Amino acid sequence: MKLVYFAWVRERIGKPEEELSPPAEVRTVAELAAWLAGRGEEYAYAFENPGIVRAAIDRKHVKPDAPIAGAREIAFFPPMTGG
Amino acid sequence: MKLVYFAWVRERIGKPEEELSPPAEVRTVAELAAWLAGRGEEYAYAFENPGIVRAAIDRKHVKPDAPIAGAREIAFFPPMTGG
Amino acid sequence: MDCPITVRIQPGPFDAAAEAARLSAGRTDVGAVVTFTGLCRAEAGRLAALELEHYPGMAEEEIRRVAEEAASRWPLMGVTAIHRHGRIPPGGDIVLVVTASAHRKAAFEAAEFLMDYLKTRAPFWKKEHHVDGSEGDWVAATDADDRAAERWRR
Amino acid sequence: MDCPITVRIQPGPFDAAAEAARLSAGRTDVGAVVTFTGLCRAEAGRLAALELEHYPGMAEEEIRRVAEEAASRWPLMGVTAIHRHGRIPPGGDIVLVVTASAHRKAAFEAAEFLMDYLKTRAPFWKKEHHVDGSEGDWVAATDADDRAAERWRR
Repeated sequence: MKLVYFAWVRERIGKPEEELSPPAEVRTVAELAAWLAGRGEEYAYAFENPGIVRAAIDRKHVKPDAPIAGAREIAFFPPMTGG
Repeated sequence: MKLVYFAWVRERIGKPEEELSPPAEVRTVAELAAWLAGRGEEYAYAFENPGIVRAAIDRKHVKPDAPIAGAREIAFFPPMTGG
Repeated sequence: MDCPITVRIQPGPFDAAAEAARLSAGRTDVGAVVTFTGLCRAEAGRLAALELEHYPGMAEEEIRRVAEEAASRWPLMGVTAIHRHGRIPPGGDIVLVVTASAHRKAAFEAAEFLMDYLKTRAPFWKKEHHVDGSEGDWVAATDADDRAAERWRR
Repeated sequence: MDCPITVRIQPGPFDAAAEAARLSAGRTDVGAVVTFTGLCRAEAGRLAALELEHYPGMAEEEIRRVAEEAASRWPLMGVTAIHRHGRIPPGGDIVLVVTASAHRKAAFEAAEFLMDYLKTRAPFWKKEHHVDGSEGDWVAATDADDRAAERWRR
């Protein structure tokens, strides 16, 4: 699946997007964030406070318990500050 | 003192303004309205429901119990519908 | 806080865009500008025009008092209120209120306050003119407008 | 109710006046138009610019969802929302919301709702650039914005 990152999540991870295939036991957005956090220092830094990072699946806001099965594009980003 | 009338108060009385000298016992806006209502059919019609007619003294909104002593210009008009 | 207040009563149309732009022009502390434009409705094709009568001496003074009260209640960086009088056809502009502030909450609240107070305190009266050429009634004040103004009382 | 919805995400400036005029042009049932413009503040001279990052795929879709919700909650006759991205200097426009309705209450409430939801749901992030040339921090989301959005929940 395609992962995309924005703002300081993007800066901490050091790339705007990547293709990854998480293992089958990673079922929800929260589990995906935890799995990513274990992939290295830069990911651990991005997800050091997992409660604050928001997510979208296929361009729609989702909660941490949302299942990721079938997702084409999952985004992680800080709370929004537009407007 | 100068009396000025607007909207249907003006139409009912039949003139936009006039100079009048009410007797000394007419002390408040409400008493002035009652005195005017006794001046003829057209005034009685304008003040037939005195509770609805609003007043201003020297271009400031006032309540019915406002004293009229010293007023240069007293206005009577319906509730406002601008904006 | 420096809050320039502009109030005008005029028969002709206003330029809402120019008035709004003027409140933030040349300054970098304004973060929010709210513009309200009130227009004449045709009322399902019934109306040929609204005629707005006003109290020439008092109208500008009263609107200025309302604008000054808004500037004292909210941290505004500019207030403009323009009210037309005379005959206005459907689709024509009647009233303009513009508020500028650092943040949107103050700008929104002040603009609503101004409109609610304008409706119930500014000495203007609307008379309807019908498309069949007949003169219609004076528009009646509404309870909804009174209630809207009432919520700002303190 | 016929409520045309226009949503645009763009790097360049917008013409607030033209957008507002478009919502009432050629119709005589609109009685109220509310325009909100959000601008970049200099923050007491500290900022050289704000840089707005956005999620290109999602930003327009999410704002359109918010606009459609506004049109379903209030009797609107038009909604326009335009959000810029990229580097915006102090005094520059960031966001525009325009709402049109027969009456002012709906137009005001819908415009405030749109702004509150845009602030907390539209995928945009602001980064500060300082006048001394240094890159500043990402702007933090505020509790006040969360509370403002919360009041519309039902």
